[in-house]
Amino acid sequence: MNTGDTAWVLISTVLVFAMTIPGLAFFYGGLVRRKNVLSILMQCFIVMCVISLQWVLFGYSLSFGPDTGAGIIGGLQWAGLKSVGGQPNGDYAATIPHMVFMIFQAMFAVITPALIIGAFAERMKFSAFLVFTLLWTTLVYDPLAHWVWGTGGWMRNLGGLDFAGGIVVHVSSGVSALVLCVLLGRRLNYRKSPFRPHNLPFTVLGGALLWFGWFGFNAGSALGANELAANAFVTTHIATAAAGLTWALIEWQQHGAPTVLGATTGAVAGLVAITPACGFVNPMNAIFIGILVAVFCYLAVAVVKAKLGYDDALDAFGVHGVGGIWGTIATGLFAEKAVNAAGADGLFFGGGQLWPQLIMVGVAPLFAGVMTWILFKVVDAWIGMRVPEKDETIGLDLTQQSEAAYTVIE
Amino acid sequence: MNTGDTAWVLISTVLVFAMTIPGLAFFYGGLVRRKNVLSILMQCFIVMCVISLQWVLFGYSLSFGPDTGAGIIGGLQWAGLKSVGGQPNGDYAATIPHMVFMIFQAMFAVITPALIIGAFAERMKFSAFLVFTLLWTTLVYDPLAHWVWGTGGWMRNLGGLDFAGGIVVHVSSGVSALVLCVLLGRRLNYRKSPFRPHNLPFTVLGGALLWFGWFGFNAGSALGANELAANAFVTTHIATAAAGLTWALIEWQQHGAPTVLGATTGAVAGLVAITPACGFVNPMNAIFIGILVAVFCYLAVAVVKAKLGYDDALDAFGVHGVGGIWGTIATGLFAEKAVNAAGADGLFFGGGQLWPQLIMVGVAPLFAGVMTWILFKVVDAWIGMRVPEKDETIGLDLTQQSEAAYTVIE
Amino acid sequence: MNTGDTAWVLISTVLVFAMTIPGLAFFYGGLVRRKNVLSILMQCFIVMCVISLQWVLFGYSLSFGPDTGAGIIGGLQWAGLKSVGGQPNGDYAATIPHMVFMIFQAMFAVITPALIIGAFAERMKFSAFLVFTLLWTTLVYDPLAHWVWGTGGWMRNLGGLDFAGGIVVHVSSGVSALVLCVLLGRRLNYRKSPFRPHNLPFTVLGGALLWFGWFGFNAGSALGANELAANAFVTTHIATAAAGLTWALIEWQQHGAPTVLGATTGAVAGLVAITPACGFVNPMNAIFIGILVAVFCYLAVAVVKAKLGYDDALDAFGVHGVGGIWGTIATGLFAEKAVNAAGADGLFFGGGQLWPQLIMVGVAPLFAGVMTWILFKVVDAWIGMRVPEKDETIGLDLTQQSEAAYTVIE
Amino acid sequence: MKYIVALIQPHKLDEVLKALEDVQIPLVTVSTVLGRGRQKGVTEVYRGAAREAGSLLKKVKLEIAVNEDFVEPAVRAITQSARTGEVGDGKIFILDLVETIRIRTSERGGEAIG
Amino acid sequence: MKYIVALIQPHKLDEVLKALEDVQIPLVTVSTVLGRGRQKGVTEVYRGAAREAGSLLKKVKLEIAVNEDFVEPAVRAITQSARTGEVGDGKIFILDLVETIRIRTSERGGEAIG
Amino acid sequence: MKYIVALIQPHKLDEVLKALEDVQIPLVTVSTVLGRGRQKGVTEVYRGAAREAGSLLKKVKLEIAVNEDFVEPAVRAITQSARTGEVGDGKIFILDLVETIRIRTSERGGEAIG
Ligand SMILES: Nc1ncnc2c1ncn2[C@@H]1O[C@H](COP(=O)(O)OP(=O)(O)O)[C@@H](O)[C@H]1O
Ligand SMILES: Nc1ncnc2c1ncn2[C@@H]1O[C@H](COP(=O)(O)OP(=O)(O)O)[C@@H](O)[C@H]1O
Ligand SMILES: Nc1ncnc2c1ncn2[C@@H]1O[C@H](COP(=O)(O)OP(=O)(O)O)[C@@H](O)[C@H]1O
Repeated sequence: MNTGDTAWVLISTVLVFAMTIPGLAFFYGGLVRRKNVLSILMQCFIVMCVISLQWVLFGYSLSFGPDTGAGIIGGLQWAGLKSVGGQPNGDYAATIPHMVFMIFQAMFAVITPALIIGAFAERMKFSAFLVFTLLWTTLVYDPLAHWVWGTGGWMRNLGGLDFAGGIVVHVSSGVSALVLCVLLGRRLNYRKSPFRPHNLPFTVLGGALLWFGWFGFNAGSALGANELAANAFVTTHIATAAAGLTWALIEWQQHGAPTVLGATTGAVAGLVAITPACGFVNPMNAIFIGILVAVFCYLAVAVVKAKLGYDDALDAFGVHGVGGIWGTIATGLFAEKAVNAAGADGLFFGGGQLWPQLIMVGVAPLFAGVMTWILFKVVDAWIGMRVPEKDETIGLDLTQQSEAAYTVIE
Repeated sequence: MNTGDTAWVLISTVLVFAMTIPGLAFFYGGLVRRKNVLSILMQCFIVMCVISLQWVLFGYSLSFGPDTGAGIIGGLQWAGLKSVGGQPNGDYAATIPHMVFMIFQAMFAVITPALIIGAFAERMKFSAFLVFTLLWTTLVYDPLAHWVWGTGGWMRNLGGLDFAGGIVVHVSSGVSALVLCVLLGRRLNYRKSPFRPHNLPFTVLGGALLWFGWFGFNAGSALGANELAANAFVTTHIATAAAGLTWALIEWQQHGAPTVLGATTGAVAGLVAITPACGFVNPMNAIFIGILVAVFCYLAVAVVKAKLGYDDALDAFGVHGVGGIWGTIATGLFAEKAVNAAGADGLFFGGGQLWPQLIMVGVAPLFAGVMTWILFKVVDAWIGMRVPEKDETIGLDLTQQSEAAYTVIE
Repeated sequence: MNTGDTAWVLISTVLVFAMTIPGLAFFYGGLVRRKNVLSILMQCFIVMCVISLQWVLFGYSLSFGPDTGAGIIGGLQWAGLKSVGGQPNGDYAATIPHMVFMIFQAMFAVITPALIIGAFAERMKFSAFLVFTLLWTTLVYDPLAHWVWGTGGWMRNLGGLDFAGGIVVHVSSGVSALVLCVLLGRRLNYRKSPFRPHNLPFTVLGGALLWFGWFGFNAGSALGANELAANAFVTTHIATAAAGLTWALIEWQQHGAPTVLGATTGAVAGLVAITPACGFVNPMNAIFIGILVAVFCYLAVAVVKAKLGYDDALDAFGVHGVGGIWGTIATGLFAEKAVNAAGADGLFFGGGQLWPQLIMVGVAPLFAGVMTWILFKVVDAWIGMRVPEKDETIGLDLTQQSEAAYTVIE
Repeated sequence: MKYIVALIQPHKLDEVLKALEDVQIPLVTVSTVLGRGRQKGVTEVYRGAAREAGSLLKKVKLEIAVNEDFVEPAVRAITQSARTGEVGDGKIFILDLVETIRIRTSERGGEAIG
Repeated sequence: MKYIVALIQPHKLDEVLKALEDVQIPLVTVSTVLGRGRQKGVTEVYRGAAREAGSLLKKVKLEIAVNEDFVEPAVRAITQSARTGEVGDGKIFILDLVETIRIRTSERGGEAIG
Repeated sequence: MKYIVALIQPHKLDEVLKALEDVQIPLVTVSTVLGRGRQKGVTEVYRGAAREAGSLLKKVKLEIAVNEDFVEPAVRAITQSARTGEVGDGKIFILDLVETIRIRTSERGGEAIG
């Protein structure tokens, strides 16, 4: 065991914690209308509570526990943290306590379903949300984490590379978000009234905290305070910088002014795209990855969404789905053994890494999409996914949470 | 000396710093009325300034300095940080510079009086607050810290266990809070007008930052990046998750909807309860501790307070007092030597740890309560504790701080 | 290489990141009028993007690359991070990957131009800001960083001490801020209408996050988790506490009430002043440095600015310029070899360190001021620095960023 | 001239503005108010203390100054576009307007109003 | 019919609403305003620059449309519940109300008002 | 007595308040509103979706109750101090005021107004 590595993964865990609350909560919360902000904060907060419990009780075991044989799912041997103690687990991280690896991964399991909130914001019933989230994490996230990261997982065995969760976290949540928002339908008056972000400073605060926490997400995934962490840290930072700037420049060219919402959105897209790649590519190529993700996500959000007319309220698919797919492919293009000997060479470095990446990008969305469709149908039949029209008009804060975010007269 | 341990305690210090400002400041600040938010922020901010100075000048020496003989108080040998340098002090932390231990502890001395602010919010004179806080820290906190944590402290000698401050921080501040708010009386129009939280997103931001910083508070108290820190980290996280969820469920059952204020409050209660226990209990028992603290604190806040009618404005006693008492007792029930060899076995593991815990729970509130009563009388006679009615009506921001939080017309 | 040192510098980098966004962004953003808050957030955010790219592409090489001979500037050998890899660079930090040192320094290069924003807030054209910032960082910051910190830099060779950037960061930005705001002229209606801070809680949030991040800034500059870091951490904390308290007391005495804006401003001034000194002075002297900087900056902001009538909107010069100058001189007075053997003895310890400090304090402002003047003239002729009167009246959010911070009717 | 004050449901604002424009009444002043009417409030809960939300509900207030000929078109436009048929749809109040002045030109009366 | 505008101290709102209800006037519209009256403002200090708070103080504005019979009860209810006896208690202004329309039903006049 | 409602550009507020004071009209109630007038809105862009800002622009509303003699001075003070000559300068509306009551003293009429 190594205290420096342990310190780094512990603090990285804290950083990833901060990505969901307050990071994502405020990033999303600022974008909705005043009457729905608490519903967003509550969803993020309660995901933190519920999924953390799910994780220690059985989720971690399903994801990282001893493979049940076919590379599909882990066994329940580690349920309730049995055998998960102070000693390192050499399969995952040889220099830190096993418990530290477990809790670091817990934060990934929490943020993934939280990302989906952006798609169905302002119209989902809280009870349905809670049930859906628990089922989705168990039946979509846990298996996917096992496939890609678990010992014996089939995508891992295939040689698929996903440093910090491009597939596991972003593609899975982004694609599920798309399916959900299509099934759920648009918000009332969508496109008739303008839906303005009620508090953009909150969104910038949340965006900055996402960037802040993402250093733990990506560089923490090196599971030690070493050269690999350094590379992941640097590539993360400059891919993000490049993407934030690019988005602002696109807006400037298209609409005459760069917005801070655009720069922030671009930065988040950059963070998403570099996530699978950060431990495999060099910093200069990270810049390309960042520039291109801004272009792709801008197109998805400003052009494709407008054309197709689905109501992905806060662009969970447009940013995380599209960004995650691009990042996973980019890993197949730009990965270098020179950066990470445990990695592989991508297309541009004469290697064959593109193929496993494409397989992951083909299979994961299919799996996530179909499962989400099934879960939606089940929960909708059981509880009903959407709030009544009247509640949507009054706002979810008062109708789902029985509280109001701000006082008006004082 | 060990760089990994040092890095972990340094960053933990930063995390605990963030608990007071901005964490607690915003947690409390969002809950008061618009006209009083700056008074809360100012009280939290100035506590950080004043108690940090008190600590290096003499507070640290009183708390952790060489015992004066009876286990009651430390001597002044370390006043002005004399002999507190780069070399480790083996009595407290053998692998990190003594100065790092000292500054880590400084953040605990800061947050403890800050917690009390919640009880007397919206009606205390700033000058009286300042004098009271300085006296209270010197005459209540410093001795208590010595009793429980100082070498030679009598509670420590007795075998009392308090990993990160259940007694020292939470019981002491919570009980003092109760005494203070009873002596001070209720706010004008209490229960006649509804006092709505003026900005719940701020409260959620603060609550999330408390959780964030508490990782440093609890896991940092292991004073190294080791298995013990890992255990404290994990138990802290899931006790909190369990408590946040439980509170939300109670509300759902009682009032038909779970609120984000409830989930946040429950989480803070969970953090409080696990504080003394986190380094001694295993993760599964942490879940029980978390569930039960939500029940106890909910009863205190929603039932007992309503019955007895005291105006603990932001529930400093209901959450910190009650939660701290439960956590200290729970340590006596669930502690295991299997988790921490330096600890002891609690009732449920065949040990006798419950008795020292009960003694602490008996003596500390008595001491804190009586001292607070005396200090109140002294400061009230000298300066007057409460603002004039007119100032309370106009609001403390304008009358105590000469500034307004938000512009109205622009 | 040392994992503990690496972990500490990595997390310090994250902390310094948080100083610019969300720290400084909210500190400044809360102080402007409602119609300009996004322009501030955007400027801080885009500086993070643009200067991070500048840094990896050529800025780092100019600042820290092999000296070109005269101690004036680094060569371009390290442009695009060539030769900057996982291996430590013994000249700068022997125990951490070179890349980690590079990215830690990147955050300093980002925040420095961001500090200047305070001076020209509410009236600068965004395009002009962007061009100016890029030029200023390249032509002022990079050389200065080389002079003071680069191997072969002439101020470094002279024996000038600047632990974490008193000269490089604060004097340079503060003086440039003064020159800029004088050249740009006052805001419309300055001193006719009262300009109230539109959201002081945001300012306190930002101020608290600055303090939070500054632990990384100063203690991280030890480049390891060691005694030196411990000393820098402690001196930083108590100089800040002393300065925040002092400012509040001055206000109390002058105007009858201490404000939270005052305490926060004082704390920031304390952070600035201790920056060059933190690794060379002992904690007790840090208190003096903190008390005095509050006095000096208060005078600058409340008396001198009012007298001379320039419109340094958010007091970038009054706090960073004045505080940085005092801190640099104070280093020459209070530095001790007993604290840091690699340092020197200041005037009060019988050494001659005051002279190199005074030379730095003489030359750096001159250089920064003249360069800023030239750059202003160039960019003003080319693009125009100031927005049209009409845009200033409507607000920069709508006219420069095409978005509004808050909704009004919902 | 008349001064029309209308209180409507917030989510109807855009439709009402559109309807007014369609009858050549583009000029209007809008603000947020709280109204206590026949509509029931929603219960709020803060730390286990439930309370009727005081039945003060968010409404949007429109103020429209018009010449006599435009009064009935305005009333019609508002009632039609703001109606949902549920309690809480709001009210229109009509006051006499003695004089109107356009600040920019100092024009007065019927000319200034448009 | 009359249109009553009352400006009161914010902390008196709940009492005034209660008093109005007691005299059968439940319907009312409320908003926040700033008022400059005879009451003195509190000094504010920002970075050492003190300034009179411009004496613009927060007030609450009530708007109440009533039939003639209810005018005096309303005035009495407000004055009694809003009075503290200190400068700044506020004012009541009464305007003529020409017409009232309930949006939901298109009822007019005295029937619509309640 | 008259009840004057004036809508002005927000950045003109201080000047207008000063001008009113200069003609002995210190008492006034102020609030923020959004106005749709002849002035064009600025385009806003959210994630690549540009939209006309609905041309609802921030304005400040003044309400001033005065005795007849003060009507013209008030109008003059406002028009002169609020004018920039650009579209969007705003309007003044004058309504009849039937009664005024000072809450503190229960005074009525012309005495209560000042
Ligand atoms: N007499 C009145 N005086 C002032 N405001 C009124 C009056 N009647 C209704 N309002 C306003 O109109 C809003 C809608 O009234 P409400 O009675 O709920 O609707 P409805 O007319 O459909 O029954 C109220 O919230 C209040 O703001
Ligand atoms: N003539 C007026 N026109 C408009 N508003 C007024 C007028 N007189 C008073 N007000 C409003 O009433 C509030 C209270 O008035 P003030 O003179 O302070 O109280 P009092 O009547 O008790 O002396 C003011 O802040 C202002 O909003
Ligand atoms: N007829 C009206 N009814 C209600 N409000 C009006 C009316 N005309 C103008 N306003 C208000 O006055 C503001 C300024 O009007 P505008 O037409 O832009 O200015 P100008 O009179 O200089 O052309 C508008 O934003 C609106 O708030």
